[in-house]
Amino acid sequence: MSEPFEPKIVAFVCTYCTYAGADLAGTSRLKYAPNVRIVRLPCTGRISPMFILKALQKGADGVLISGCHPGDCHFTHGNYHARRRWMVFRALLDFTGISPERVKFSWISAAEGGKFADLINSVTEEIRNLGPFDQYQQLIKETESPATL
Amino acid sequence: MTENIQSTQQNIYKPAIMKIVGRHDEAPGVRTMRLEFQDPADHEQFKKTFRTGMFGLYGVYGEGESTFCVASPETRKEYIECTFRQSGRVTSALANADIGDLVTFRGPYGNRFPIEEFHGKNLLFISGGIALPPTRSVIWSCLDQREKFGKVTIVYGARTVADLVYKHELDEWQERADVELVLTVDPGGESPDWKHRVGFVPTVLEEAAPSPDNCIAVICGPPIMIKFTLISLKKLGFDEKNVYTTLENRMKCGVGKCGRCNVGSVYVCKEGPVFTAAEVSRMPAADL
Amino acid sequence: MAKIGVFICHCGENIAAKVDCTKLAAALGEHPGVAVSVEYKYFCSDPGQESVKKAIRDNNLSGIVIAACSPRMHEATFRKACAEAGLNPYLCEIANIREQCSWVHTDGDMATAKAMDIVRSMVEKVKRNNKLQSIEVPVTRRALVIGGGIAGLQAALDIANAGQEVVLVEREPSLGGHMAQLSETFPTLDCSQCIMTPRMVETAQHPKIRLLTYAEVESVDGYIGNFKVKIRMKSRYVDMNTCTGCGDCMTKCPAKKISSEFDCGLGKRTAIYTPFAQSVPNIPVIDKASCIYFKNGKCKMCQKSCQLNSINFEMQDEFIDLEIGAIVVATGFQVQNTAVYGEYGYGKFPDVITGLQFERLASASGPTAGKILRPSDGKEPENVVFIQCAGSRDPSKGVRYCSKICCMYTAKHAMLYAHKVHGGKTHIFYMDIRAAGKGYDEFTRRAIEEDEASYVRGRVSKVWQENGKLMVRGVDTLLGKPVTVAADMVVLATAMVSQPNAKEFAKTIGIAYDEYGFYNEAHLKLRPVESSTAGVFLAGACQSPKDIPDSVAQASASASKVLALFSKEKLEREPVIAVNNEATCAGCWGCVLACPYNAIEKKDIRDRSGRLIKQVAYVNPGLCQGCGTCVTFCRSNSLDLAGFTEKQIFAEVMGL
Amino acid sequence: MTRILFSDKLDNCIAKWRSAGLTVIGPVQGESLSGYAAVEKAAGFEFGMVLPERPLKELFFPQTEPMLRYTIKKNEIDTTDFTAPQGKRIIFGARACDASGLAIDDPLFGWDYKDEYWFQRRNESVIVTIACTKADDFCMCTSLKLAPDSTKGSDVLLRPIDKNRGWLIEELTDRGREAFAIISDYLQESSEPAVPTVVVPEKFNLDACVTWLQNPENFDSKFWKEISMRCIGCASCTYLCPTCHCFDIQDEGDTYSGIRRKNWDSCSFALFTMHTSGHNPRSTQSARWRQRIMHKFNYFPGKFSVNSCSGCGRCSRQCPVDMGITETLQEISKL
Amino acid sequence: MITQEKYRTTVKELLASGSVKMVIGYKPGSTPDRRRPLFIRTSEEADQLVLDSTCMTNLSGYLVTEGLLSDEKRVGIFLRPEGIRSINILAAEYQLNIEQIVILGFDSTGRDVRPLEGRNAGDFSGLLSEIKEKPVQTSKEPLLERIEKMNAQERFDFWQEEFSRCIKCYACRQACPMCYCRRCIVDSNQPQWINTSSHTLGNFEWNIVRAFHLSGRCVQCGNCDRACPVNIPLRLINQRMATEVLDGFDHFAGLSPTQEPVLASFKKDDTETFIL
Repeated sequence: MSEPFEPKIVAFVCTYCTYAGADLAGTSRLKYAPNVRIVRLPCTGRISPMFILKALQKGADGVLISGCHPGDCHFTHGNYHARRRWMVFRALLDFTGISPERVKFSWISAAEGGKFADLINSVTEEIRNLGPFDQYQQLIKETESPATL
Repeated sequence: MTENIQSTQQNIYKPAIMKIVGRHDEAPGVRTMRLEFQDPADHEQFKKTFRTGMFGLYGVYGEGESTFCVASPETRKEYIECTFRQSGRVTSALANADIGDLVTFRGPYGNRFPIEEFHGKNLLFISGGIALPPTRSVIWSCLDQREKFGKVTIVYGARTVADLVYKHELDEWQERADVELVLTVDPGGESPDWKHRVGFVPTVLEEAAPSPDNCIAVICGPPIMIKFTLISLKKLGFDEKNVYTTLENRMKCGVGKCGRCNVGSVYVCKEGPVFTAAEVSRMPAADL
Repeated sequence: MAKIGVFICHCGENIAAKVDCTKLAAALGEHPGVAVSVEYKYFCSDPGQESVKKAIRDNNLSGIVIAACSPRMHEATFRKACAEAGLNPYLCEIANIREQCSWVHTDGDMATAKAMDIVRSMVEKVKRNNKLQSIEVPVTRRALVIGGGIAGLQAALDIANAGQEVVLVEREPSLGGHMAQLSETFPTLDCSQCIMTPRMVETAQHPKIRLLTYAEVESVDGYIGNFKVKIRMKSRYVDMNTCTGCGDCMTKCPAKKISSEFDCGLGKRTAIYTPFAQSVPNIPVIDKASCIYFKNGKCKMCQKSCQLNSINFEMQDEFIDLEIGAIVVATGFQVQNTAVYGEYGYGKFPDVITGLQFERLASASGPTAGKILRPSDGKEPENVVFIQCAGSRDPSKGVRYCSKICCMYTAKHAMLYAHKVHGGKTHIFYMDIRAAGKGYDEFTRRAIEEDEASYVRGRVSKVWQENGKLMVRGVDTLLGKPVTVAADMVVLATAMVSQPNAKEFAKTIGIAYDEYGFYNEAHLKLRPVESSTAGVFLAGACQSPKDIPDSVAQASASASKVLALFSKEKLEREPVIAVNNEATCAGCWGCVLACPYNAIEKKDIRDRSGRLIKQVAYVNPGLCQGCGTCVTFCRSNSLDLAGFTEKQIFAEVMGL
Repeated sequence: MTRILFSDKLDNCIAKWRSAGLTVIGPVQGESLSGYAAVEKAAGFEFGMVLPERPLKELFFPQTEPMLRYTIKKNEIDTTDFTAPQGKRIIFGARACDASGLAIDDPLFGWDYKDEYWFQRRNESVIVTIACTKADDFCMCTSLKLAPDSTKGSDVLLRPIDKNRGWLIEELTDRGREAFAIISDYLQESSEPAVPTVVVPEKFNLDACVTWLQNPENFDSKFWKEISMRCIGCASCTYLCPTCHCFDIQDEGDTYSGIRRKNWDSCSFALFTMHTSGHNPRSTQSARWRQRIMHKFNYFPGKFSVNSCSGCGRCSRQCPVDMGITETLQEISKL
Repeated sequence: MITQEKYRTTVKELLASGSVKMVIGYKPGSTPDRRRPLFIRTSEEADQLVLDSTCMTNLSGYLVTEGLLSDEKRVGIFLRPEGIRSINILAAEYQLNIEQIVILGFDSTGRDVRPLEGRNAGDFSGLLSEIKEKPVQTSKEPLLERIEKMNAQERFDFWQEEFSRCIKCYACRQACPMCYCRRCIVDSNQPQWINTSSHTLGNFEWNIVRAFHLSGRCVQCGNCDRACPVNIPLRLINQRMATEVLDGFDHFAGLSPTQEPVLASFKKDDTETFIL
């Protein structure tokens, strides 16, 4: 075997919980895999399914979406709305052949720096095991505009 | 048949790369940019083909291309000037571009104002709002060879004082003894220090009552203005054949293929954008 | 397509030890649209900030990216610096390469590569940032306090004493709320009315307070600083301007056997009445449902007796429109209807009463003038059983939560009974004794030790009548055996629940509520007195069960929030709000439902002749908090969120 | 005497053409859709259908096609061209209407500015048309003054002989003759007669329709509104049309590089002509349907002297609401 | 046949009494097995009305034609139960005033067509509840079952094969009564979220986003599926999503004209087993 496959993962997180949780992981000097690129949004309610599609188009092998635990939303119920959308969109992706293993959802609070680090590691590892998302890369290649992530 | 068509081996959809060398704001959301060719071959081609009235497709890669006229005159071909209102995707991207940035240009395309035929005649330019740029190209093309033409009258109006474009050039024309400039703004659009007329362009035009004798009229403006101005010109006794206007339609290819600008049997991008009022009156699909 | 400045901070060694900042700065310098790309040891330091400002001015930058610590640390710092350098502060973005990069990765190359992506995507975002202006909302300096109980009074007085106008709305004919019904209060056993009535009077006489009793909030529109409130003044049938409260009408009223709400059914009142003797205002109302004239068209005894001619049977409800800047909701609670506990016999046996009824019995101004007498025969009970958690902490029949005050008032009841009925015996069935509070545990100890309250740990399974006694069967879990107590009276410590109309009322004012109908605070810990809607604050038991000190404390806290809001003429808000493209909006109103803040309204689009063409969504900038939930819902992509626009995020992802 | 190509020799012919470097393309019945596609063996062809569902034009004017690749660097933009795929091909078994469609569009793609994406493919393709012996209710070539055995746009015309055993060969152009010279070994002389072509009844009087359309008064006729009332404004008629040629130019990619593409577009769409100001010269569906009919039978012939319709009937066949050119022109005939 | 005759009479009565200004129904199409939408404004036009089991098109999309209902006059429309659900959703999403719609309901089994009782949307709430509880079609379509048995890779390949045929003619969108947006998201170009090009990636993005936008709103009338000129089995995705929202949120699209949109509402105890 040559170099191990380094998956490319894009994460969409809310600023109040998960982004703060990621900051806490940092201030606690926890170590985790460097494969994830974070996009910060005000609330999980702002995370559109479109973002997931664009991350895939950009060449991501996996996508992670995370926000406040139910009841903790800074905007009272943005995450409840998000949860419904995710459930539906996830089922849709699953039905059209994008494995739920590549699109992960989680709740991480501002206090869960440890959970954040663990999650990044486990998600990275899982997607590493799945290997590159060749099928999607093939679609991108057909467009003549190859992914550059 | 197909055998006879020889390949020119040239991609008609490939634009020239232009550098922005100047820009300034004309009115809220309206900007003028001066562009220079990066490839001398592209510039040579432009110099050979450009005549006043033609348009181009200005583009930003990643966003697309947008059609507007070449606002600079055919007497000044060292650069291209264009004036546009920021409204859609491409114009927003163009508006974001700064001096030194690179954009694209495809053209010049379309037909032109036959200004040789205007020699020795009086000229009446009528324009409204953001549609002054095409008129401006003709105006300067004529003023740069002023001796060849008779009396020059410019009637220009906008919704409000702020919406008038090329303000510095309006001042210049105002100063010139050989140009008569009639400025107007729509009722309610005047500022406290506005010294010119107030009223819609067709009304002001009728008040100014230029003589139709030996006179060519050039109108550019929003469809509604053109519609009523044509009526006013008719009242003043202008012959439809001596009235020129431009049709601005949505375009994508600029070379008579994509079908978007098709008005009746006319592809505006190739057979326009300049038409005489006589031609326009035969095109019900122009939707004026 | 822009002139972006990239500033890469070493943060001492914090970033530079892992991320090759020099390489990063050089690479970003080659990025399209980047005019300046520099590194420095500490950009947050004064010289660091100065260098950023200088770079902005010298290069006429159109946006900057600070690659440094988390935006949660220094976003505000650098935005301020931008503003000082003449650049709109919202043209500044922070690339977090410390908390989320250098501190968490071990491999320097990988960390540098990640930092590169982070900064590049931020550059692409900032290229699409718009100049935003913070939103200024004018503030009407007039507060509305809803509810005239202790919480409402406290809030109203605090605000009024600070010199701001207050409108106090109470739906009952008199101020006072539940506290006016109480006998003596724990843990000091001072008389409730003695401390309550002076506050009521002070409120009524306060020059800054406009008191509207027998009135209800009909509708609330608008937003923080600018509410438009409609109040319904219910018709009293008594002219408030002329009535002096002499009480002749009440004496003459022939309908005398109406159960008194104030006395929890233990006393009687007339059809024209004041709830209690010390009512404020001391002006009666006619209870239309009980009034003989309204029922039969004959009587008018009160009108005849009134020398001031204050009775007017033709009176109609009136409406008052108010402009309000802030609202304090202090609508209080109700006691749970105990009828659900058939086994306790409430309603069946007259001597099974609620805690609140016991308060009326123990109150000097109550139906028994403070004597503890059984409702059935008026005899003094010799043996009283108290049942705690009669409704609370009972997911099956009652409510899941703890009502918080019952342990304390039951101990108080046992004490009051012991003081009033010498030799009387008390048994208290309880689950736990929750007496956390200043002087509270000492208080319950006193009940046990000095007043000999007999606490039995266990639940009561049944109450029945036998030989004129109420037999109470329960279990003593400490002894592990069933016990039966013969009592003369049983007092149920009923649960505190939200007002029956609490949910509808929450919708009227546009605030969030929980499953029980208690109003939700904006944040349980950090914003406990703000509601989910900006400019609406909570006080007292409408938020959750509370005792008097807690209610008062929250009321004062709300008042201080109101005063803070009123301290400026205008309110400044972050411009991160949703905006709608009216041309493309399809008017499906999904966003209206999705918005947690009721910030989206329907707006009519009319043509020049005034004909309605369509309705579109309009985001009220005063109410929108910028979560973006509506934006994601919008199928036609008409809504967008300033600061996190679709274009920006697209560029951020595609720029990775 | 005419030369004949027997079906059982087709495999040899295909092999021969392929070894001569030609891609062999023809009517293919896919799992859920028929169209023209490349085959390696004769068995891959399906000659039995009236007409493939997808038009031949897409082999010359694909639904999406890259034109340029751009890379944005600091102070520099690189543009590289895409050219149409090189390589000769033979379209074996085109329908006459599809072949005519190509000829109809040639002048459009060629006037003044030549669209190399079209002509590159045109110049490298040999069109071998098989005359129709079958038609369905929607076929209307005869109404357009064409025929099931029109030669327009074809390089070779084949006429089926009895029992699908083969085809009589009629070479029309040099390009066709060259292509058939490659397989001359497999051709036989024969005097067997061809199966008569199918009789396609005339559905409307084209001349009368054109006269009506050319009358400026009829531009604002209320007929347009009535006929298009049920039109839902999709593009299936235009996209399946063998002559519709409108397109869009779109950029796609990330923020650093991307592709400029030419994509099919349709006059049926409201946004097709919408100005950024919101003004739309063709703001109603009836104006758009009128444009489509006018363009095909009035404007286009006015410019290029040929109707922009070859009578394949796909527009009516596929319309979700059972509209189409046939119905419209039939109704106009009645006016 | 009897149903058709009765309904012709009903339509004439409705028009004659002035209680509707127009009835939207069906008439014969260009071939015997085809039906065309028909807009009946006169008694003569009513004679063209055809009602049989081949009247499949859900006509409700015509109700949101700009200007049709703006005069507040009533319009009659022939609808199958799915069509009634569509107009319920259109009403719930404020695209039409349900009071203006006179429903001429029908359904068919095999070749028999039968009328449905009622004229107003509310009259059908019982029927719709029944359909929710007891779906007429109990067995799954074999193709759907086949897809559900596939693994992710196989499903991906299956759908990419299907989507590769898409030509982005938007017939699915135009035929769909739920696609009433003034500007479709695919036409929203700042930014261009969905690639407009009809390469497979662009087609996949388009179809998946449309399916998402229809989740909880699709009534499986089949308009998109029938309209698709390249025969993509679009119904399967929408069916699958309908099952998802029914199982997940007990949401049966179009049950009543006041139903809350499933993706603009939530319950605190919505399932979240998939969330880490």
